[in-house]
Amino acid sequence: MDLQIAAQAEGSGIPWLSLVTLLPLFGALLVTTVPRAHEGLLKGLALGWSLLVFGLSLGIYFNFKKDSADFQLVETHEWIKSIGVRYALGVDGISLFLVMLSTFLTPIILLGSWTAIEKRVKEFLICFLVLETAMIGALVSLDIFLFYIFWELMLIPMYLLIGVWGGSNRIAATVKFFLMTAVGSLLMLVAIFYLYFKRPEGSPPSFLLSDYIGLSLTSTEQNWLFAAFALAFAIKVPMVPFHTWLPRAHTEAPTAGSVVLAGVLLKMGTYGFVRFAMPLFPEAVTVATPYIAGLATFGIVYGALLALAQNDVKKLVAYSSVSHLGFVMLGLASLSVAGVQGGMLQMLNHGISTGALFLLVGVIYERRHTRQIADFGGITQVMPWFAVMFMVVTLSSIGLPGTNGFVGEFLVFVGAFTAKGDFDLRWHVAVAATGVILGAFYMLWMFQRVMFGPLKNEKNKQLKDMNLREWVVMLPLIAAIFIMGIKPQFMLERMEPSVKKFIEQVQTQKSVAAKSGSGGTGASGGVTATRTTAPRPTVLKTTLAPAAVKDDHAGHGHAPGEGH
Amino acid sequence: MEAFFFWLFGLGAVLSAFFVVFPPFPNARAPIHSAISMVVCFFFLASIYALLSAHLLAILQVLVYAGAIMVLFIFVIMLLNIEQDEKEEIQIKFMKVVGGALAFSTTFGIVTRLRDPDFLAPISAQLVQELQDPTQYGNLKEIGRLLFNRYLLPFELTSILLLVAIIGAVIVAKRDPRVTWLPEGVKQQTARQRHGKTVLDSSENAVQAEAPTSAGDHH
Amino acid sequence: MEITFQASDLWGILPVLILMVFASVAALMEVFAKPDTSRSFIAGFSVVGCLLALATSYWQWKGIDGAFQVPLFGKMLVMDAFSTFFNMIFIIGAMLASLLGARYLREHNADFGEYYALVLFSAAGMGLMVQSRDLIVLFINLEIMSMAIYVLSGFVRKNRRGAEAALKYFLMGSVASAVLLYGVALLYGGTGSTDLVAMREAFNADKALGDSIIVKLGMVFLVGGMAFKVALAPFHLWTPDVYDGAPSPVTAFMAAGVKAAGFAVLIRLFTVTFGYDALEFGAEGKGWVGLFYALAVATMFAGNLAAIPQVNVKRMLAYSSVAHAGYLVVGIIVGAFGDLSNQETAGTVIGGNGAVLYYLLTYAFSTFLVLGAISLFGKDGEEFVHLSDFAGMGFKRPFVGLALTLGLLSLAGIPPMGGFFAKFYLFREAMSLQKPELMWLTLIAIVNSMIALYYYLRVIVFLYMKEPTREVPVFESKGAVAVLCIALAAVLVLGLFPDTYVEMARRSLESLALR
Amino acid sequence: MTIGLTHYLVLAAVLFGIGSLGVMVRRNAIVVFMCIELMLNAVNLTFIAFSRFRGEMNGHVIAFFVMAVAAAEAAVGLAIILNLFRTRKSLNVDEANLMRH
Repeated sequence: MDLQIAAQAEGSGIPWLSLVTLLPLFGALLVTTVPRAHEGLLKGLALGWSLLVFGLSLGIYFNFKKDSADFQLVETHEWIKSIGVRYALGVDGISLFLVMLSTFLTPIILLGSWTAIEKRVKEFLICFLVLETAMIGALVSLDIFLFYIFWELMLIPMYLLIGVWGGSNRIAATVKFFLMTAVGSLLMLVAIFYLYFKRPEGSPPSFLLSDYIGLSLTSTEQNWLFAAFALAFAIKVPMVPFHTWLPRAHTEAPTAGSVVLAGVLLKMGTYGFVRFAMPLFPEAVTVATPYIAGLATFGIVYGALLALAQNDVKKLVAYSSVSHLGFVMLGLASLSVAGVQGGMLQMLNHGISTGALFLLVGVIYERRHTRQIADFGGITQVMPWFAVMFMVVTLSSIGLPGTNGFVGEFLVFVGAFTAKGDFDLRWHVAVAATGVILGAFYMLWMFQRVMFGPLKNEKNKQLKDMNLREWVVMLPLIAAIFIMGIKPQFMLERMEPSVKKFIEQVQTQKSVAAKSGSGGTGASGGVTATRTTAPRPTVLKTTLAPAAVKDDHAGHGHAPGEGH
Repeated sequence: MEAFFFWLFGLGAVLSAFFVVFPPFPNARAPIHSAISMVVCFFFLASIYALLSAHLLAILQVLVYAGAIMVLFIFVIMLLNIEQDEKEEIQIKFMKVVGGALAFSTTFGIVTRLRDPDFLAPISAQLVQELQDPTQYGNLKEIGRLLFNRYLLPFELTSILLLVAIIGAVIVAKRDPRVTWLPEGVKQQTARQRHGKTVLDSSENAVQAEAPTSAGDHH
Repeated sequence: MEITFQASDLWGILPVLILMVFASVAALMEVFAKPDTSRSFIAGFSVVGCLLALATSYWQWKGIDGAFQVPLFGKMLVMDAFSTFFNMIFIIGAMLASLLGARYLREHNADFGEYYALVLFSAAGMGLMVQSRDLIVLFINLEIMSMAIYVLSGFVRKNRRGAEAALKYFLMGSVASAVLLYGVALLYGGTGSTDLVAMREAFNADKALGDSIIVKLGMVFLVGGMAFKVALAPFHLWTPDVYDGAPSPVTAFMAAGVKAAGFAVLIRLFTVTFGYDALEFGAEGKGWVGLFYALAVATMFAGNLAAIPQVNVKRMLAYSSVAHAGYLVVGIIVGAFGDLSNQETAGTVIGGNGAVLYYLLTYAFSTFLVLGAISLFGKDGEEFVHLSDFAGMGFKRPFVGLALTLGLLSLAGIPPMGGFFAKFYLFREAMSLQKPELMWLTLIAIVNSMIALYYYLRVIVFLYMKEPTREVPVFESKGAVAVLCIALAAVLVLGLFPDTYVEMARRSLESLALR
Repeated sequence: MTIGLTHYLVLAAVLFGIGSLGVMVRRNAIVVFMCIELMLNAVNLTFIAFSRFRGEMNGHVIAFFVMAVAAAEAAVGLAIILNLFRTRKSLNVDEANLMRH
């Protein structure tokens, strides 16, 4: 099956993906050579290096062909022959923007924590650059083994980031973070082993993802394996019963850690669902959809309610993450083009807006060394520009039309509402909508308490507004918020083919399973599919994402046919 | 005849072995009593070897075991002048009971299996009751022949083993002027003196001597 | 009777001979050296000896045809790829232990050249032990190895814990020897020989013999004795005291070398000799699988659960080494489901035991990485190995901290360290047969790896996330830095480019097939 | 009544058992060591008995080696015991709990 990949291994000759993946690691090595005393040089070097990586990642973007659903810029090399591991990298519409997000956020974070990190700067920079390699590597790996290595590699620098540069309870938080995620991934490892030996007899050893899609597995096997994969990813997302590590990790982490955690690391979980868990076990997805959608919806409301109760700004933002990622999972569970695209977009949005929120919280924390809402009030009077920024980001997080948040949430709702799967998600949409309202409420309430009202606290009176560095940090994020909010097509059109392919993988194989008579679930899926064609998203068609809707439409046409 | 001697020596061996573990006099549990029982046991075993026509080994048993090894033991016991430093009568510890029970039951299990007639059934065809040529069995010449042909390599290796043992024994037991086994306070003092001495003696240890750390501050 | 000793046989044990010669000369050097001077030159001499032996070993490795054994000294020893592979591990272990020792011994006022002699003798004993084809030769070599290690573990006489460790290890080890020997005696009674191949032939000729109580009993005692040496539960109780009390370089050498040697012997015994199908276990596999299964499960849990509450890092590592022995047994169990002389199932034996070999290789380097770093913490006969002694060391001594961290991560099995690939490969082999009992075993092993994460992480927490509470003497040592560099490079290479070494491990096992 | 192999084996097993019992129960290092020697002697008896009833002498040679090993063990072991006694003035194995503080 690797022929499929090998056939595409043409290309410009520049190994863009390897460059972008491995350069940060070399940057880390470079940083080790600089003496500790030259702090400015260290920071400058790391920042410059990460900007270089971002520049190179633009190369990925421009070399990406938007009409293709396949993996692009593919590089494959033999690596560990004895068990068939390959060094296989590639991007498609699903991973492209997540890679971009990682490279985009890294320099911003480095600049953002320019002064916040006072001790052990060198180690911090090394950790961060290693983390960047791990994140990008996990996103572009097409080989499960390679993915697993990057996936685990992500843990170590993050563990240190929280544990060394974090707050007072950092150790408990970071240990919990590490143990929970590592336990999940070990279960995934078991499942990977199992899959490995389920490949057809006599096929050469391989860990290529493409060799694993469409394996013939019994329903029970699918369910168990899906559970193992899903658990690993659900912990990372985090979905609700497994979310306990997140608020603690967020509150204890330094600003940089929070931003990268919210911005990229959490997306690894949702990305894992899209790339691995769901395409590998389509039949199990049918079984699991109600649970995933249910947990996602519950997470949306639960996260929002908890956020409402928080007195600590950072904790509030952390719980809002739980809520936002619920939207992503709901979108994915809908298995409709609009829903999945919305989910994908929501991942990016969350990365940008929540990242920006954490940075802003960091800005004020650096000045006041507190994050308690009660300690603030009337900040607009001393820090007007800061307040403006905060407002924009808050609105984006709420999902005001015109900002990025809106597009994602809306697509998720449309997708979930019109989902033609075996399972009706309309009630979930209704409940999730309350989550949006709650979200608006807690964010604005927090904003009001922090920014407006009388300037009571003496300590707040001397606060300085944002300095040049902070402006430079925030402006790209603000720009991204508006660009993504007003003109999301450039993303949607690149995602679309891959998303369609993803849905096809999940749906067709499901129907194959249904045809082969492996159970009533698949057959009933066909019936449900015909039933849920009714509501047509006319609004969306004209305003937002024509491509998505067109496809949705086409999908409906197909659905009844698949049932038979 | 053989039976009589077997039972005589066998019971003697078992009894004396038992006395090694539990010396017969409750107030005399010093190792020396165990050692004496041990020597007796070795003599009984030597007699049993003789019953088995292992004449050379019977002699070696007396010479090496009862002679050399046990003398070494007794020598060490006398050298250390160990008194009854065990209060075993009172200290019946849980682990001891468990360990004793374990050892007992294992032995019991093995003995039952050994007495099972099936035990030797698979090899019964290969066993001989009467030796074909009793004069050629178990004597020095035959063993020497084996030792320097088939078993030459292990024989050589034994020399290496003894060399290692000698080096080991020397390094462990030699009284090193630099190391003292005196009470804590005295030890610290000597340590300090030694540091002073090191500075004078060798320049390369100077760094070490400059940072005076007392040996016992950890405890 | 013809003379079975030929001069050409010496070529087969050349690396071991080199070690022995260098060991003897090292002992002599100590005798003739000027008193009160540094003995570092003996360390250098010993390293040269190891390098020479390593080169010879490698030369032998190159010359050996994969599936070929050379009987030596009238079939008392063999030389094959298997023994050569292990020889290389032992020699590297001895080399690293010598490098670590030089400065360590000076800091702890025990700078005697005998250390190097004993290390080399012990490595030679290990090498010959793996080369043994006869149980009695094996036993004598085991004693050479053990005797040297007993002494080494009490080498720093200023350290009272060292003296106790030596005594405990000596007593326990001697009991183990006696138990093992009793097993040998019973097997000798059953088969009339102590030669491994002759024993196997006896079993093959008479199935009833292979199934008889006398042989099983002998085997149980043999396994019991070896289980002591490699610290399998419930015979592991000596491990924490000995690992903790022994000087760190010796602990590393013990964990890397003795364990490898023990497992090598187990593999040779059980693939060559006990390859017959006796008791049924899960419809397939050899009779002794059940025994090993119980040992593996007990060992994994005993090691990992006991390691959790430890605040002494060396004790923790001791328990973790028990746990690692448990994982290793999994590989031997996998091997039990095949038969080397059978074309179809030989792959299983090679796979399972090959994974063990690979694991041992990475484990050796990981331990040296961890204990090499730990050995720097201490002075004057006392090692500072409490968890709190490591607080803040990650920043105070960045390289030592990094080495310690990466070593622990490797032991924990986190990619991209060698420990990860070793575990991965082992579990892959276990899963490959798709037998429920093996899958459960793998699952148990993975659950245990999760438990282990906790206590490995805790050291890293102290290294990087806590502030030091007291002054801990840490000395500088070029030798130790060299060891850490070598081990670090090896662990990374074993984790990222394992192919060559996996192939080596497999080739080693193939050589067990013929006789 | 003829004395067969079984008798000797049982005798050896009993001696081995007494030796291991001593190892488990006694706490004086020297006595424990003596018990180990007892175990080795039981093994020797087994070797010699098997050897006698198989009508060959390999077992004798092995017993000879075991003696040599025992001698080596005695040298090292007693040195270790001596050393420990000089450091601690006691030979009780249970008191070796310095390491657990």
